[in-house]
Amino acid sequence: MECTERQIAALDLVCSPRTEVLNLIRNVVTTVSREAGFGPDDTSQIEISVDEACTNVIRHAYTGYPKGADDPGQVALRVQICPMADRMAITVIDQGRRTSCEAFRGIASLEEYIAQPQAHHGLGSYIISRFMDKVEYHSSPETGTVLVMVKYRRSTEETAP
Amino acid sequence: MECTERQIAALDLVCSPRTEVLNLIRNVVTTVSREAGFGPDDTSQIEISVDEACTNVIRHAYTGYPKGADDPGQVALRVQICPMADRMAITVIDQGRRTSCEAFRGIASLEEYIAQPQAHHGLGSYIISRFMDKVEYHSSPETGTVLVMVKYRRSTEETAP
Amino acid sequence: MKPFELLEGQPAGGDRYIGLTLKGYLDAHTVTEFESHMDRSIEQGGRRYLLDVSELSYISSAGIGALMGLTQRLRREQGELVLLRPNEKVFKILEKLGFTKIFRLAWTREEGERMLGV
Amino acid sequence: MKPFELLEGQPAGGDRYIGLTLKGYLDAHTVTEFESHMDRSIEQGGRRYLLDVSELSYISSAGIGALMGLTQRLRREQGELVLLRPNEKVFKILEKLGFTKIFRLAWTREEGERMLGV
Ligand SMILES: Nc1ncnc2c1ncn2[C@@H]1O[C@H](COP(=O)(O)OP(=O)(O)O)[C@@H](O)[C@H]1O
Ligand SMILES: Nc1ncnc2c1ncn2[C@@H]1O[C@H](COP(=O)(O)OP(=O)(O)O)[C@@H](O)[C@H]1O
Repeated sequence: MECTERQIAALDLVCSPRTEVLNLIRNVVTTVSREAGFGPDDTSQIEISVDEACTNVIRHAYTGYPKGADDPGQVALRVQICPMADRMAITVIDQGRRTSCEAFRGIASLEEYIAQPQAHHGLGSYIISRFMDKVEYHSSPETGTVLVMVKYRRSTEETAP
Repeated sequence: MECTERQIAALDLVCSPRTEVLNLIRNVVTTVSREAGFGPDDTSQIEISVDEACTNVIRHAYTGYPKGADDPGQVALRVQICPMADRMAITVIDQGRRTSCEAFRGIASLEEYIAQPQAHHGLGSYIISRFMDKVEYHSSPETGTVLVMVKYRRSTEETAP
Repeated sequence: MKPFELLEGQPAGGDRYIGLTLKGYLDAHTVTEFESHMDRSIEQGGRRYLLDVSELSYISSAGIGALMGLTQRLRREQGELVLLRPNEKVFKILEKLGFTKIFRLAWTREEGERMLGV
Repeated sequence: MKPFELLEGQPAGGDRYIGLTLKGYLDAHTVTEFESHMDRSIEQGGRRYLLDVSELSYISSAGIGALMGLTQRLRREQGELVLLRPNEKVFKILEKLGFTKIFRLAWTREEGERMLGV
């Protein structure tokens, strides 16, 4: 795992890229976040951000992935959770179809989202960038697609509008 | 991870062998167990069994492990959780001091436990063998000490006395 | 608890509006069931909906997108969707993203009915 | 919620017995605090304890071992330890292991006081 900093635990979830796993992933992330001392608001923002990242992997990276196939060793959605002293880092990794950094960015504002005529897109990435303090996206044939999200622990729960 | 069977998720926790991590491990295991469809009684039995296995690693395998050292990459307590269709397998791994299969067995009955004059020992292993359906213990310099515990999902929650 | 449940007509709004209750979580997994239910209901003529979300424990962009699509579709047809009593967690997420200014939220059934114009 | 809390003397039993409340979880991490508190208390002459465990959410062998040691030590000195109102989860674990036959359990304060002989 990519957790080089001092910490007392690191988690690695290897899942089938199916929407069925989202609830488990959310529950585990929420558990770790609370245990790491994040308040309910921050925990809820981490929860939805991780969900969005995983949903993207299932929907975009592994589009057409057969529903019945169940071998996470082969076609996997990986979530690594590293609670650290002052922050939590969550890395979402896939080996599926890669996309450009630009496509990943999603919408820039809510206005852009509303203006879309029919199906609404780009909200997932927007949520991640709004709620997480640091987001890094890179993709290569060797590493697969790696999304690193970091949230810092605030002493008091305050959230900018 | 040692999960070769069909399943939709597998978890790997790498922790510092400190008692501080027990609550996190319990919470994660409990979350996965519930999500995998185990009822409250079975979940509670899985929870305490995993706690006992991890406590043993911290207390016995890593006795004297310095409290301040925090590098799970080096001196790690590893917990792998594999929810499967009909059961849940949990593997606890350490690279610490090894013990014999016999020592690990603990007490054979509660009477033996009570008869001990002062400090009480062996209850942890007893709990694991009482509450889990299958327990395998092996230890070698290559693999470290590996404890595999399996609990089957019952259709209804019934528990033998 | 079931992960997701959609109950219709309890309590019903007569033929003035359709009362629905959404329970559990609305994510990429459960949203398809919600969307197809709503599609059928609108095809059968539904235009005004009071959606009790007080027992909705979680919503992701998939769920928000579905509510957004519904809202715009119903408004085009002079209908409306009102969300009744989101819990604190769901409300805070919607608020921080700006959706409390887009969706119509009510805190009592009466307020919701007023918003639906019934 | 704090992971572990030990509150003494509320409500107190006068000098007839010591009332304690144990909250949170009693595992290998928190047991040392519990044991040293009890050691001090017994050294100061405590012999009869009513331990309210109704808010104890979890106990492992470390905690059970501590209660076992306490029970045997107090009985040797004509004292007693009574556990008041374990929750269902803790009770079931103790029961399945056979400890409900070893520990004294009470479901009301009055019953506990009777068991302590006060
Ligand atoms: N893991 C991924 N693999 C491939 N493409 C991705 C991945 N994540 C995001 N994308 C791309 O980024 C775009 C924006 O994603 P998102 O903001 O979640 O909106 P939506 O999923 O609604 O389209 C997607 O449409 C997709 O093209
Ligand atoms: N992971 C481990 N590494 C080394 N020794 C162990 C390990 N697990 C258990 N043991 C040995 O097995 C014995 C029985 O353990 P247990 O039943 O938990 O009782 P206790 O911890 O109270 O002694 C311990 O005393 C210890 O010697």
